[in-house]
Amino acid sequence: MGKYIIGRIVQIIITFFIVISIIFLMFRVMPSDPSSFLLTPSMTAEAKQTIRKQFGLDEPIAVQYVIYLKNFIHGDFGNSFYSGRPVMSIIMEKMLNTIFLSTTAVILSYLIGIFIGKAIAWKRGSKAEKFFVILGLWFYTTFTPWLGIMFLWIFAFKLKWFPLGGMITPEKWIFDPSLFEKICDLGHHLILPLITYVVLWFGSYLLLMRNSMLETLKEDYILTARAKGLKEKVIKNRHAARNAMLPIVTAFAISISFSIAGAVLIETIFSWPGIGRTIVEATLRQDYPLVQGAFAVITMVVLLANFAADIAYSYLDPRITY
Amino acid sequence: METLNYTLDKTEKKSLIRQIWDLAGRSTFIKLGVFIMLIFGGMAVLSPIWIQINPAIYDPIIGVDLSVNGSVGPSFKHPLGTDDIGKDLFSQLLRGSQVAFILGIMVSLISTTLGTTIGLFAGYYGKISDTLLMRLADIILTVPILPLLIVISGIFGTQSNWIILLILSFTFWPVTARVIRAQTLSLRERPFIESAKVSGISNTRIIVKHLAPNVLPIAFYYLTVTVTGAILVEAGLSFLGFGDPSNMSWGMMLQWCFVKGYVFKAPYWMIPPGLCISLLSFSFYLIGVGLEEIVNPRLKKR
Amino acid sequence: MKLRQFICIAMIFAFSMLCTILGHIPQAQAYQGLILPSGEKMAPMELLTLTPGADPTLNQEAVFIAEWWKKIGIPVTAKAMEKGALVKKIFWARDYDATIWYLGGERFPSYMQYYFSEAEIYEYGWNFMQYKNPKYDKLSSDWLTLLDRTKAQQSAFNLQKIIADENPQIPLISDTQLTAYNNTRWKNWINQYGGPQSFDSICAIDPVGGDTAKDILKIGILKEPDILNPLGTGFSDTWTIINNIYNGGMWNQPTALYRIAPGSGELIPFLADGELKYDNAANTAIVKLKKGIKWHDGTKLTAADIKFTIDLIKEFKVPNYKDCVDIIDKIEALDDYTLKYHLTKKNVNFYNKTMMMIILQKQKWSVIAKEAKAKEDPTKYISQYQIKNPMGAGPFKFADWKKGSYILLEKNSDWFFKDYTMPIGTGGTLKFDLKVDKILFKFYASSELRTLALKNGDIDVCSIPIASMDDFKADKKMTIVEWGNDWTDFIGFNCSKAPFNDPAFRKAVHYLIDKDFFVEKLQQGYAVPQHSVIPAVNQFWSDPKCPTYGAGWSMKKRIKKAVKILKKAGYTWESEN
Amino acid sequence: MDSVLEIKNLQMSYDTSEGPVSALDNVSFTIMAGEAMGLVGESGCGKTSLGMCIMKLLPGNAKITHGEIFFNGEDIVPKTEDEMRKIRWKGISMIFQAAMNALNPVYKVGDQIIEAIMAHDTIKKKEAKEKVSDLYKLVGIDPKRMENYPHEYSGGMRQRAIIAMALACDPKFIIADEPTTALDVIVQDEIIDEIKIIQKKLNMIMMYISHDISVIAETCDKIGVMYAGNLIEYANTLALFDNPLHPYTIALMSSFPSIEGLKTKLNPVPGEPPNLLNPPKGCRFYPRCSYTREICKNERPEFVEIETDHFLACHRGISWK
Repeated sequence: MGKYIIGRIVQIIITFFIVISIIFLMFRVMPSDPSSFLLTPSMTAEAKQTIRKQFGLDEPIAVQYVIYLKNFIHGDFGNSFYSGRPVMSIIMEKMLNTIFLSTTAVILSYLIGIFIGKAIAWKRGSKAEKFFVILGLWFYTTFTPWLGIMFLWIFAFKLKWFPLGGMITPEKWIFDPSLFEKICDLGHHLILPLITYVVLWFGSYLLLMRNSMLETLKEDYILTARAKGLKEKVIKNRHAARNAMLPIVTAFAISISFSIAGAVLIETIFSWPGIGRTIVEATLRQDYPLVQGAFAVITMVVLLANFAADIAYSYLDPRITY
Repeated sequence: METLNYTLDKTEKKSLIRQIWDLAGRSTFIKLGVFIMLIFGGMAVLSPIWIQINPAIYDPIIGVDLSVNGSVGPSFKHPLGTDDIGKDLFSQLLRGSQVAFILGIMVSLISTTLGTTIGLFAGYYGKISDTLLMRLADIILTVPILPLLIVISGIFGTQSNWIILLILSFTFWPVTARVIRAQTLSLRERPFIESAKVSGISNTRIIVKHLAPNVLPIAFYYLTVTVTGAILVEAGLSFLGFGDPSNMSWGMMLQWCFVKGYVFKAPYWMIPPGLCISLLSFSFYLIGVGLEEIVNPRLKKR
Repeated sequence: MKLRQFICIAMIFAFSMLCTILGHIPQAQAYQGLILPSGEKMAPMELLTLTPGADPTLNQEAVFIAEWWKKIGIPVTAKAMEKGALVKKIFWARDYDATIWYLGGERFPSYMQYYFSEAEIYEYGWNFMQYKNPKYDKLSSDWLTLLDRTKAQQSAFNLQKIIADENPQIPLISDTQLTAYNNTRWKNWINQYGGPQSFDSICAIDPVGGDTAKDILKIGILKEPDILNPLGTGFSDTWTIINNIYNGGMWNQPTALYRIAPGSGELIPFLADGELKYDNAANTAIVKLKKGIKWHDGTKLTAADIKFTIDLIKEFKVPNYKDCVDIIDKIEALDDYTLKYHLTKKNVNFYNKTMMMIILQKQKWSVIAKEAKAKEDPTKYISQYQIKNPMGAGPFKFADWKKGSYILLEKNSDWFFKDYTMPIGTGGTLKFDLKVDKILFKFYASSELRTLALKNGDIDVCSIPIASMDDFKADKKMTIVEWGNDWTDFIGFNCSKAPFNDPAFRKAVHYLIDKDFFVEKLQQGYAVPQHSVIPAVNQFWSDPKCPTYGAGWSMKKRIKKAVKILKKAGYTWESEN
Repeated sequence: MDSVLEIKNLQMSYDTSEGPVSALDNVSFTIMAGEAMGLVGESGCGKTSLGMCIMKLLPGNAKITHGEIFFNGEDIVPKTEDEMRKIRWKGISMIFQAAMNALNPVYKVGDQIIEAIMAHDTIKKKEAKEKVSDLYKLVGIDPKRMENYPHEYSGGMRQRAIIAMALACDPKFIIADEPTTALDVIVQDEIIDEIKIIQKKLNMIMMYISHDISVIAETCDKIGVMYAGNLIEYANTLALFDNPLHPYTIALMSSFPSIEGLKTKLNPVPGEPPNLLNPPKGCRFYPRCSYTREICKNERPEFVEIETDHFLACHRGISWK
């Protein structure tokens, strides 16, 4: 186990190093100039040069790369070109919002997907199965922003049940509300993006669970369980679902990390101040350090989630010993 | 996925494609998928014909109906209405169908071919080539696709569908490659490969003649599923403003609707492209799921 | 049977591919294959523009202009690029034929000098069009030293005439900015420079109804500022906020010691007390400060603060304000309320920029400056310094910033200019009532959501897209304010490259551009066609008599005229009919 | 002696996409108390399906179309799933074929047996545990191994554990479905002996399913021979070995080396079993039979008692009578 973990950590570090190096190189060869976004009329040529120098863009690429790596090891992602704030503090602030939304969404869609997936696999061949599979497929392949807009249109604009995006109602927060009110307000804003997320994602878990469950139901120990005269519920939950969950656990950890990356579209639609939106905005502003930092953090999250999934798997499946 | 045990006996008379077609005929999913796909195929074909009716008005890029003021709803002349400068939305939708088809199918063809080849070679030869290729696949799989594409698009400074096509192809292959490799690993130990090896057939020939036909059904499955991914990712990119501005894809239509401020005002502009994106990717995925149930015997009814 | 289906689908794909190619075949034009006077066939060129996401209007303009130019056989395609890439291509690499860009935003249009002077042709210089005209250079540098307003105006008109005749660039349109506000909550919005969200408007509005103290003015903005440091930021949305804290202070809200009246271009004293006294012989200026102006913490704003600000910017070479301080040799505080500027050269920038420059509090910033000096890169440190609690002398104090959601400003009850009347524009006056208790800036990810929020009453005021005009016009609760943008789009040519080095060619293609089409179709009437480099909204400096190049003409007439000009200049075509 | 299990004219078929597959047809036999019955036949002849029919553990697309299964005098065919659950394991239990997969890999083996006991008897977990520990001793495993997971067991131990599990609820009737196929010969012998001893000791009836007639001959009192879904011959072990009547039985016997080691020529049965999607109209063995007559082609032979306790389904046999 120890050896395996060390091996995996080394692997993670190498992968991470390669990814950030590629990202670094990509930005250096790009045909655009970040200082373009700080140009104001009436800026002298000298001033423009000063700005370029400020960002260290006048150094040769190799030197920039060494400095970049050195800073990286010290946990310093540099400062944003756009705002000058340390990248790390921006990312942490945004990441928290993203994790709050995506993780809740993934857990919810996971639970719903698994529950339905389990049920329809048990009722193999029924109309309900076909219906849910097609429904799950449909939402799984629905274009995210479009669905988000439709939901906003119906539930926020027409029915006015939910706010039109954002994370909080500023008016309420200005007058120092109680913690309960704060939570209610946050929850109110969370519901619509959350529903969109869940509707979009439960399908993938549903299909995964169904397939995994169907495979498990073909196993001999299910027959044993039935022969033992166990109750249907016990067979379904204790024997079939427990084993069918094994591959889904891996999927869960990975999808948490990917939901963070995939938050780009939902966050844009719902004005959610998260990391996805930050990446889009930072890319449009050519804010290298911020994009690099955000990308590095996301990659790290993905890698760690994969790692966690492997560890979790080994705990859930007694057959696996590293 | 390592449980995909679909190996075909060499002695079977029907060709592989023929078999899949025979089975496909019985799958509701595949039938529904093909039906939807044919509708969009028809739209793609209709596109140039529609433009030829009156190129000055119906060209999706430069045609402007001067008699229209602002964005108007559906009418006889404009079945879906026009956008804010008087361009016909229907012709844009038709053009979008072409873009989606060409992009989706090209991406899936390239990436699946790449993935299958890499998977076969990595699985068959093993050793260093296997380790290197699979590490590369791992790294690509680690990187979240949409943010990566946004960054790359930003880097290129200017987008064209060809660049998007290339990037998508090179980010989509690892999934296929992994599964094909796992399949190849198990096939490699089978007697018929052993005997082929013993009889002195060259490695390339073994891969092409003996291994490839056996992994083809899985490759077919990924071929259809990748189309879905490609269409959705391209649409997402275009919607965020990183698409090919010189053409009119569905994501682009939505983006124009968004930047011009018509999202909540003009449902005739906002709903069709999103629905088309979703439906077309849905159809390909349906076919994919239908195929999966055929090629993966563990999902078959007993 | 099944195989047949497969073949059917394959054939449909093949057919659709074929049709795609057919659908892209260009239409036959009357004039094909333009041949330059040198005898070469014109090489294919690109008209660069921004992506639709960055600027939909610029993008569409390029598409249509390319279409029109094709009509006389110019092999042109419109190509959209990301802003950063476009800047690098046109400003840095100068590797382009023609591009769409925009300029403006300055009350005093000093870009007339730096956009077109030969001195700016070096790499990274502003004159990316590489326009060379010694006569123009002489005239424009003289213009910058003219202190007499009438003479300066005449000189500016002459400059504009040269540009309009030579066409190194073609001005297109400048849009009308639309802002809507909720008239059930607010009234008496004035349309001041910078739009209704400007500092002037906020200081002068009245709430509807009685309880004014509780009123929060809610403004929707699109981009969250990342930094509230006036030395580091260059973004207009951030400035909307900073202006209210610091009394204004940058090119988009030029208000500090003086401000410029838009109609006459004259200086109106603001923080300064009375006229600026300029000594022509010694090249010095004396400015007096009003007494009793206080910072938010209650300390007095004195001449020492102004001297400190200028010294600080000079010392740290802060890029944003460099040209404000470059012309200052030395600044002296004669007493607490009197300043003496020693200038290095005669330059109207002293009037138009230095006097409008931000003022920082010495007490607060001397600490930051001290910290900065110890750093490796002081300029970077000071311009990226995170100010948690920005403090100025403006009408509003910084109160709260919830990252990702809002910024809250509170009224500064001790503001010096409260109930202050000041002349604006050509004759009118503006009363700074300051009845707003708090300003809440809410951030939205898209203008769609912001517009809906305005409709729903979540915010009181924001810019609205043209698409929503009809809705808002019909809505009795909303009042729309239109104000002309002081920016204009233009096509810049690479004047160092054939055929755009030929003024006749540039003139001919100018005739092909139907600016009215852009106004009517792209902007649905909410724009004005521009004929001069300086947008017409800048009344004092803009020349109303610039040639219009066929306003109101049909495309047929335009083509005829363009062909005539080109034929005269020796251009021919491979085929014409 | 009472009959514990009596099957009459059992017919079962699978619905497949190509049409119904007649997996069992015309199966009738009786097992008396204390008896061990062996079921032999080629793979795919319906032995396991028969076992599953008795447990009523058929997959969704399988259906008993005709016939009765009397267990302890009650017909279990019309019983509901809920009623069946009570009979399973307590009345009829089963030793599964693939020991590798018959145990759930994520639970401890002991717990899986306890689970079976707890499902039927209302006893405390502690008592159940003690019972399992006794069972472990009975089948010859160290009771400490209860706390291990299936993958930590060796193949033989796993099979023993499965036997222990089958015995957990003191069943009246055990179906042993090829319990030793996956094991090596020595372990196989041990297990078979074990089963034999336990069966006699606990005085259960047993149905031993195997394709290996020698194993069955060793273990069972009676032998049933199946071919293509039909029970074709059923008799006492000795009677059958002395006097095999059905041509298939004869062929089957000669295709196995004799236990006594007499060197006889092995005669494999030529041809392949029929496609049950479309079985031959007459005798299902007809295409491979070397004693065919016209009647075999068109008429299905009845399953009749030819001698005392010797049943046969063959026109040849009937005509002899």
